[in-house]
Amino acid sequence: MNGELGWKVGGEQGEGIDSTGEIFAWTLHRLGYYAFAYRHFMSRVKGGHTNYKIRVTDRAVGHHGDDLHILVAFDQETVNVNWDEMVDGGIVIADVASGDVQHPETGNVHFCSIPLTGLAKESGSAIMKNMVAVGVTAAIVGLTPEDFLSVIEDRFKKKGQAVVDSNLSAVRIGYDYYNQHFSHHLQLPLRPVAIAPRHLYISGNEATALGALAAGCRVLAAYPITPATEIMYWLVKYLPEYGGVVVQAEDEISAVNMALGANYAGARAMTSTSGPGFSLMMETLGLAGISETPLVIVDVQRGGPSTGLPTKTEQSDLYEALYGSHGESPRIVLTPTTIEECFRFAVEAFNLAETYQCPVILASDLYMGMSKGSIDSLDTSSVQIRRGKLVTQSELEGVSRGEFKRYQVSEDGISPRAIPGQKGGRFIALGNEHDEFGSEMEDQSMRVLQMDKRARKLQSFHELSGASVSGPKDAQITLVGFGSTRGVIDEARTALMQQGLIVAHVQVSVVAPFPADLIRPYIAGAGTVLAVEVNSRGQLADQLRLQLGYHEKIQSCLKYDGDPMLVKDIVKRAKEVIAVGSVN
Amino acid sequence: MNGELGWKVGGEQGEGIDSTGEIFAWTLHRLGYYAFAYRHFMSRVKGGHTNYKIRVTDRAVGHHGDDLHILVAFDQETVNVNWDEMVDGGIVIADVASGDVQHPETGNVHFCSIPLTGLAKESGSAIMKNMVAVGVTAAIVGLTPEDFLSVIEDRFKKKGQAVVDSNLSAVRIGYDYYNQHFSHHLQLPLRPVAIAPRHLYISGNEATALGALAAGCRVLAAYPITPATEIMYWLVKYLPEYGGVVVQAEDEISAVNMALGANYAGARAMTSTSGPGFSLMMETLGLAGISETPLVIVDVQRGGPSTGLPTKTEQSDLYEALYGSHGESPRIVLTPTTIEECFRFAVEAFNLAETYQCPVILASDLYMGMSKGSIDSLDTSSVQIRRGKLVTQSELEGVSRGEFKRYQVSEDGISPRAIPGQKGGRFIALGNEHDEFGSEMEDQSMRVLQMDKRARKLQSFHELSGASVSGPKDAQITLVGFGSTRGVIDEARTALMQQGLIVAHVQVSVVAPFPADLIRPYIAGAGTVLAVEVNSRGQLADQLRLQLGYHEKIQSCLKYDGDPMLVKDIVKRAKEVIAVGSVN
Amino acid sequence: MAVLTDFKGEKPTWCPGCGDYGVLNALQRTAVDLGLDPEDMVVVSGIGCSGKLSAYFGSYGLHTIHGRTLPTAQGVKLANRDLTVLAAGGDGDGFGIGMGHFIHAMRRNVDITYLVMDNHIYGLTTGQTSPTSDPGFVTKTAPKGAVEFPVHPLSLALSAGCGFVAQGFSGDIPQLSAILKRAIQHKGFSFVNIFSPCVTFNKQNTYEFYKSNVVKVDDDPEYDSANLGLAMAKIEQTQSIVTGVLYEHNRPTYEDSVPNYSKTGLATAQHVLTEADFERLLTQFQ
Amino acid sequence: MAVLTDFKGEKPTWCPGCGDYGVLNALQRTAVDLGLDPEDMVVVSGIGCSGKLSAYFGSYGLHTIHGRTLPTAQGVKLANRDLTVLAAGGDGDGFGIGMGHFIHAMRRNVDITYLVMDNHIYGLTTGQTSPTSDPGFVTKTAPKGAVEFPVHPLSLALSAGCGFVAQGFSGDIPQLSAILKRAIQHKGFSFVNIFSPCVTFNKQNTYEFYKSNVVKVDDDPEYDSANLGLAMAKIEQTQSIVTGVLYEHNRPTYEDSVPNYSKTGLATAQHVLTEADFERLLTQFQ
Ligand SMILES: Cc1ncc(C[n+]2csc(CCOP(=O)(O)OP(=O)(O)O)c2C)c(N)n1
Ligand SMILES: Cc1ncc(C[n+]2csc(CCOP(=O)(O)OP(=O)(O)O)c2C)c(N)n1
Ligand code: SF4
Ligand code: SF4
Ligand SMILES: [Mg+2]
Ligand SMILES: [Mg+2]
Repeated sequence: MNGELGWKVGGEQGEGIDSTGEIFAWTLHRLGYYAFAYRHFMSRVKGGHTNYKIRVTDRAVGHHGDDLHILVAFDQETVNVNWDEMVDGGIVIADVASGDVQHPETGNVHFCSIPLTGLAKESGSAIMKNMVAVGVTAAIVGLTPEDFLSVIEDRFKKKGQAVVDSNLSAVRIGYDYYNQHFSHHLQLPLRPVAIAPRHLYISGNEATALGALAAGCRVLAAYPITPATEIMYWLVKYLPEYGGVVVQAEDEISAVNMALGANYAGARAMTSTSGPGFSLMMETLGLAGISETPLVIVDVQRGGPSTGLPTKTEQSDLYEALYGSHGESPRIVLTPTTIEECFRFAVEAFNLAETYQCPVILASDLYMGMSKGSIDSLDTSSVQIRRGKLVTQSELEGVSRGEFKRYQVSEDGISPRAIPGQKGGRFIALGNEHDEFGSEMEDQSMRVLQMDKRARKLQSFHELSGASVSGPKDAQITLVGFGSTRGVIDEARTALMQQGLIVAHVQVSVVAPFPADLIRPYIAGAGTVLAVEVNSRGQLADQLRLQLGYHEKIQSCLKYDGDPMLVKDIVKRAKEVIAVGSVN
Repeated sequence: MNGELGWKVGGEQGEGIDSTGEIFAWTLHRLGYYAFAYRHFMSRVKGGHTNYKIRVTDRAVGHHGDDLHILVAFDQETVNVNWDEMVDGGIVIADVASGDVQHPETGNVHFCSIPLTGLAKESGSAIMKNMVAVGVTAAIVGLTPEDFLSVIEDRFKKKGQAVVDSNLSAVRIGYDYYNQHFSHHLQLPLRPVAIAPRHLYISGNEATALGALAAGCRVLAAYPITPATEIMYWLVKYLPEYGGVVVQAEDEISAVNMALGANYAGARAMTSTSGPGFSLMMETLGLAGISETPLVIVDVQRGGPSTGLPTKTEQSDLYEALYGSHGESPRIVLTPTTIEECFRFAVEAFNLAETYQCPVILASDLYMGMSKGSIDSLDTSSVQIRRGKLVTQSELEGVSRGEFKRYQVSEDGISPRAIPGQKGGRFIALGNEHDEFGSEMEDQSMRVLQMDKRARKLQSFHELSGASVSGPKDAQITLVGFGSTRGVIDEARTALMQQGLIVAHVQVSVVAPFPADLIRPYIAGAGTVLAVEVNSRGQLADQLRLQLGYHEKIQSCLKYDGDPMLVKDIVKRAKEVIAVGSVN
Repeated sequence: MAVLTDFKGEKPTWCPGCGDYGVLNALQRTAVDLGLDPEDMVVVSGIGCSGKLSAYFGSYGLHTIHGRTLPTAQGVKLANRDLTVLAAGGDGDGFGIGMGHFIHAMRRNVDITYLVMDNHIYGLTTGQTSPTSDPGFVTKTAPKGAVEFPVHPLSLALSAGCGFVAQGFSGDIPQLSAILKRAIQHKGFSFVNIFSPCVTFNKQNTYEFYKSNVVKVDDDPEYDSANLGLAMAKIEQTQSIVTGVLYEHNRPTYEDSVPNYSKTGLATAQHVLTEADFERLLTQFQ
Repeated sequence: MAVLTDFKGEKPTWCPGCGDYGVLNALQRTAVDLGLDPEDMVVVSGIGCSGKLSAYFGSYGLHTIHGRTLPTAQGVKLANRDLTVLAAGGDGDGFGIGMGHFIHAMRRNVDITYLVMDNHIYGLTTGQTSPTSDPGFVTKTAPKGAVEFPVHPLSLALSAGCGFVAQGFSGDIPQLSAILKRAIQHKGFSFVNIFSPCVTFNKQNTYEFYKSNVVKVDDDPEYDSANLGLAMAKIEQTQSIVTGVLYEHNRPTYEDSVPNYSKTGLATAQHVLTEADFERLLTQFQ
C-alpha cells in the first residue's frame, strides 16, 4: 500500500459530498495521519458532479495523489468519471439508490453495491447516507465507528446530542453492513506514533488569512469570488476579534483602492481575489507603484481566460502579475509552494510591501487555496513585523514645513515614509510623476531620477531566497515549477529517480524579483529543463528563457484541462523529452 | 542647411502657441514643403510652458528633428528650456513684453529682442502677437506675408473678412519690423517642384480615425483621455455622416464592453484610449479572446505608470498589451511605424479582428498620435474589407436548430461565426469555457480542444509582414525599434553609416504574433543589437530575448524622461555599445 | 410565428424551486405573446445564477462578464437597432459591480430592456451579502448581519431619469409577463426589477414573504404610472415591496437623439467608402 | 491652533477665475474655523482640474486615479478613524467613471466628506461632455449638443440613503464654508456638490448664471433639512439649482456598525499576536 491510501466520495452537488469528505479527513487527521484533500466541484449550486478526494499518508505531502483505492459513488456519473483512477485491488462502493450502477470491465476492482440511502432511511433520514458511507469506509480500512466520534461531536453538538447520536448510529449501520456482506479490506498506512503538537489540517486560503492576521493586517477589502472567498470568510470571523474589519466592496476596483488608501494611512490592509477581479486591479497596481504605497493583493488563481473554468485550478495569471498595468513600476510576485509558505509569505508580503513600498502580489491558486492538508506546524514564533522606512515622530522633529522628502532620491531606491497624523510629515502621495517632495512635475531629469530610484529599490531584495532547489546542478533533467506544484513535482522526481534518472528540482517561490543567480546553475548544468506548469503557454518557461536564456534545452510540461497536475503527467512528459533529447 | 529647418514657438499654455505653430506648418505644407510638428505641452489648462516645434524638409520624414534654427520665445522660460537645441547661426526671437529676456552665453546664436506684443497692440490687439511672430519668421526665411493668406483665410474667414485682414496685417507688421531692424536670414530647404496630388498634413490619430472609418467602423465607444481623445473628435464629426455614432461612455470598462457588444452583433466597432483606460479593459480582453468576438482597441500610449506624465510620450504599454488579462487567450498587437501605417493598420485591425475573431490592439503613442506630418499619400485604393468566417444566410440554410457549431474545433483554429438576426445561427457567446455549440462545460478534453483551437488560430497569421528591415543581416550594429521610432532610428542609422559603420535597422510593426522568422537573421547575424525604445525597461528587448535568444548581444537604448527619442540619443548610445563590444 | 419551444435553450441547472425559473418562464411567454422571433433577439446576461438565463432562453445570447451586461447590451443594440435586446443579471451583477453602468444606461436611454433577478444575495458564489440585502441579514460575509443601507433600485431608476420602471415577482408569472410585455414594447431603456427568491441561500426574502407582503399597483385603481410623484410616493409607502409598472414616460431614445444615426441596423449594412468619399474626407488635410 | 497659511499647499495653477479657487478658499477657512490640524487631515482627490485640490490644500493628500477617490478615502478613514478625511474631485471623476463608488459609499456611510467640484464639463481634458452637462450643451465630444439625461447628484444621493446632502456655489464662499463646516462635522458620509464654474470651457453654467438663478434654502424660513420629503420637493422645484444643506439625518456610521471595530485608529496601534493568540487560533485546525 506504499504508505498511503486514496479515498474519494462523489455524487451530485448539494448532496453533502463535502461534509462526508471532511468528516473522513478530519478523523484521520486527528488520529495522527496526514490527510490531503482535493475538492472537485462545478460552477453551479446544485446538481452536477462533485467529488472529494482524500489521500491518507504517514508523512506530510503536498498532493492529493494519482491513485484511488476506495471510491464511494452516490451515482453512476461518479463511477464513470473516476473509474480510471482506481488501483488494482481497489474497492468501489456504489449506492444502489441510484439504480443499477454500471461499471467498466477494466481493472481489477471490487465493486460493492450497497443500499447506502436505504440504510440511511432506516436509520432515520436519507441525508444520513453520507454517514453510512463513512461507516462502510471505516469497515474497509479497519477503523471503528467510535474513531469518528470526536469529529461528529464537533460538527453536530450544537444541534443537540440526538443529532450526534443518530449520525454516529448511521456510521455504525454502514460499518456493520459492510462487515456482514463483504470481506475485502484495505490497509491504512502505518499510524504515526507521535503526533506533532501542532499537527494542523488547514487549507492554503486559511493559512494565507492567518498569515495576514499575524502580519498585523487589520483591513481586508474584497469582493466575493471563487476560489478566494474563503479568505474573506476566515478574516470576517477573526479580524473583528482584533479590532479589524472586512469590507465587502462593491467591486474589485473599489476593494483594491480601499486597501491602497488604508495602507497609505498606515494600516496594514490587503485585498484578495481571483483572475477576473485581479484584471480589474491593474490601474491601481501602477498607482501603488508610482506613489510608493505598500499594497498586498492575493490572487488565488483559477481557470481562465475570462470566466473560464471558475471552479478549476490553473497557474495562468503569472503574466498579468508580472506585466499587467500600463507603464513601468516595480512589484514583487510571490508564489508560495506549500501551505506553510502561504502563511509565511502572507506575513512576508506585508513586510515586503512596507520595506519596498510597492505592490506585492501573492499568487496562489485554487489547488493550493482550497485543498486542505495535514502539516506539522506553522512557524508562528518567527513572525516579525518590519515596517521599513516608516519615519518616527522624533525623526520628523527637525523637519520644517514643506521640507519632508517623501520621494527622496535615495541610494537604495527607498525613501522615508510618513503617515497622516504625523507632525511634519505632510506630503501628497500621487499617481503623477513628481519631485522628491511629492509635487507633480514634468522635469525630465527629476523624472529619470524618480524612475531609476523606483527601479533600483528591488535590487537589494534579499528577504526570500526565491526558490528551493534539490538535486545536482548537472542533472539529466531538471524539473522547474512554481507555486502549488511543489509536492507533485517532488514526487515525480522521486519516481523518475527510481527509474534510474538523475533528476533535479527547482521550485520557484518568488517570480519577481526573479532569483536568477540561484537558479542559473541548475539550468546551465542540466541536460534538459522541464518547466512544469498548470497553464497552456508555459509562462514560467518564458521567464526562464527571458531571464536566463538556454532556449534550446527548455521544454514544457503543461496541463490546462482544469484538473491539477498528476505525478504521472510529469513522469510521462519527462520521459518523452529525455527520449527526444537523447537522439540529439 | 542640409535640406531642413527647425522652427519652434514657445510660451505659456493658453497663449495661442499652438495656433501659431499650426499656421506656420500649414503654410509650409501648402507651399509643397514637408512639415513635421511636435507639440510639447503640460497637464494643466493654462500656464506652464508649451512649445510647438516644426521641422521643415524637402522630403517626408518621421521625426521632428534634433536641431532648432529659429526659436520664437514669448517668455524667459521658452529661452531657458530650448536654448540647448539651437544650432550655430540660429536665430532667437524674444518678445520684449516679457521683460528683459536673458539668454545663456553658449552657442553662436543671434538673439533678437522684438516687441511682438507691442507691435500686435499697435495693430489692434495683443493676442495678435502670434501673427506678428509669424511675420517675423517669414522675413527670416524669405517667405512673404501673402504666402500665409490661404491658411489665414481658412482659419478666420468664418469670423469675417475684417478678422482675416487684421491677422494678415499683423503678419505684415512683423515682417516689416524684422526687415527694418535685422538682417540675419536663414534658408528654407529647396522647395519641392511638384506637389504630390495627395500631399497631406495629418496626425497619427487622424490617420487612425480615418482608417477606422474606411474599415467600416461605425461605432466608437470611448472615454476622453489624452492623447487619444482626438480620435473621438475626428470620428464624432465624420461617423454621423455615415450613419455611425460615437458614444461617450461613462468609463473605459463600459466603452470596451460596448465595442465588444457591437462587434458581437456584427457591426465594426472599436474603443480608443490611453494607458490608464487600457488598464481598465483587461478583463474584457479575455472575454473577447474566449468568446472569439472581434474587438479593436486603440491604445495611444503616454508616459506611465499610473497618471504618470499624461502629456508626454512613451512606449511603455507593450507588456500590458502582450500580457495583460488573467488566463490565456490569443491577441494581435499592432504597432504602426508611420502615419501611413496608422491608417493602413487601422483598416487592417478590423480585418484581422474578424478574420481571427480575437482582440486586436493597435498601439501607437502620443508622439505618433498627436504629431502631424506631411505625407505624400494614404493608400485608400487598397482598402479592403475582409470579414473572415462570417457565415452567410445561405450557408446556414441546412443547419437545424441547435446544430450550429459556433465554436467548431477547426483545423485552422477559426470557427464559423453567425450574427444575431441570422436564421439558424443562434448561439451563446460566452466567457466560460464551452463546447463547440457554445454551451458552458467543464469537460477536460473539450477544454483542451478549445484552448488549442484558440491558440492555433494565429499560427496562420500572414496578413502583415510584421517588420520592415533594411541593411545587411550581418551588420556591425542592428538597431531595432517598434512603433513611432521608425523615423528617428532611420536617421540615426544614416548618421552612423556616415561615420563608417555598417548598420541595419529592423522596425517591428507587429509585436504579436511576433515576426520571429523575419527578424531572426538580423539578430543572429548582427555584431551588436541595439533595441531602441521610449521606455525604461526595454520591453521590446525582452521580446527579442524571449522569442529569439541572443541575450549576450542585445543592448538597449532607452529614453523615458518624457521627451521623444532624438537622433543623437541613438547615435551616442550606439557608439557606446560598439565601443564596449569592440573591447570583448 | 415562433412558439414556446423556440424560446427554450439549454436545460436549466438552477436549484429546484429557484425564482429564476419563473423569470425564464415569464420571458418565454412574453416572447411568444409579442410574436418575437428568437433569432432577432439577443439576451445579454451577467455572471451569477441569474446570468445563466441567456443559455436557457432560446435566442441569441451573450453571457458576458460580471457586472457588464448593460454596456454590452447597449453595444449590441447600437450595432443593430432592428434587434430586440434584453440585458439580464443579478442584484450583485447589476447593483453591485454594475451600479455605474446601471445609472448611466438609464440616462442614455438606449432602447433595451433590463431584467434584474433580485434575490438579495449572491447566489452563484454561494451566499454573500448583496447590495439589496436587508439590513441585518446574515450571510457568509456578514455573519453578524449586513450594516449597509440597501440599494433601492426603483428610486435610483427614477432619479436617473429612467423612462420605464417596474417591479415583478417570479411567483406571479402572469403579472410578470404582462410587465415584461410593456417593458419590451417601451421605446427606450426599460427596467424591470424582479423579486426572484433564492431558495438555497436566502431564507428571509422568500416566496411566502413576497406573497404575503407585496402590494400590486394594478390593484390600486387610482394609480397612474405616468405620474412620477405617485411613483415615488408608492415606493416610499410600500418600502419598495410593490409590483407592477410604477412609471412610464416616453422621451426620445438615444438612437433617435444622436445626430444622423442610421435608421436601420448598422450591422447589416455595407460600409465601403468610395474614392469620392476619400477625396472629400482628405481635403481637410490638404 | 492652525492658521490659514497652514492650509496652503502648492501654488494653484488653475486658470484665472476658475471656480475651484473658491472651493479651496472656503475649505481653508472651514478648516481654520473648525480648529482642525492639517496633519490630522487627508484630502483624497481624483484626476481632473478639481483633483489638484489635494496639492493646493496644506494637509496630507492622496492624489489618486480617475474616479477612485471614494474607495481610497474610505480606506484611509478605516485605517485611521482619528483623521478628518475628505474626498474631492470633479463631476466626471465622481459621477462618470466614479458613479458606482458614489452610490455605494453613501450606502456604506463611512464618516468622510465628499466634495464634488461640479463644472458640468471635463476641464483638465479640455472640454468634453460630463454627466452633469445640460442637455443640448455643445462640447468637443458632442458638437451637436449632449443628448443624455443629466445626472442629478442630489436626488441620487437621497435615493442612496446619504445622511448629509448639500449643494454650494464657489461664488458664495461664506455659505459654502458654512456648509462645509456642517458637512465635516456630520457623523457619517456627507456629500457636498459645488457649482464651480469652468471659465475656460463652459460658457453656459457660469458665475452669472448661478448668481441670478440659484435658490438658497437658507432663505426659506420654512425649510427643514431633517425632512426628506421637503428636500426632494425643493430639488424638484428648483430643478436642482439650489444651495444649502438640503438634508441631514444621522444614522450609525459604518465604523460604528461593523462588529467590534476598533474605537481608535488602526494605523497607530501595534498588532502583534502573542503565542497565546496563535494557540487559540490554531485549535480550529486541530
Ligand atoms: C469580476 C468578477 N468578480 C467576481 C466574480 C464572482 N462572482 C460570480 S457571480 C457573483 C455574484 C452573483 O450574485 P448576483 O449577481 O446577485 O447573481 P445571482 O447568482 O444571485 O443570480 C460573483 C461575485 C466574477 N465572476 N467576476
Ligand atoms: C482611467 C482614466 N480615464 C481617463 C482619464 C483622463 N481624464 C483626466 S481628467 C478627466 C475628466 C476631468 O473631468 P472632471 O472629473 O469633471 O474634472 P474637472 O477637470 O472638470 O475638474 C479625464 C477623463 C484618466 N486620467 N484616467
Ligand atoms: S443558489 Fe439560489 S439563485 Fe442560485 S440557482 Fe440556487 S436557488 Fe437559484
Ligand atoms: S479648465 Fe476650467 S476647471 Fe480647469 S482650471 Fe481652467 S477654468 Fe478651472
Ligand atoms: Mg443575486
Ligand atoms: Mg468637471
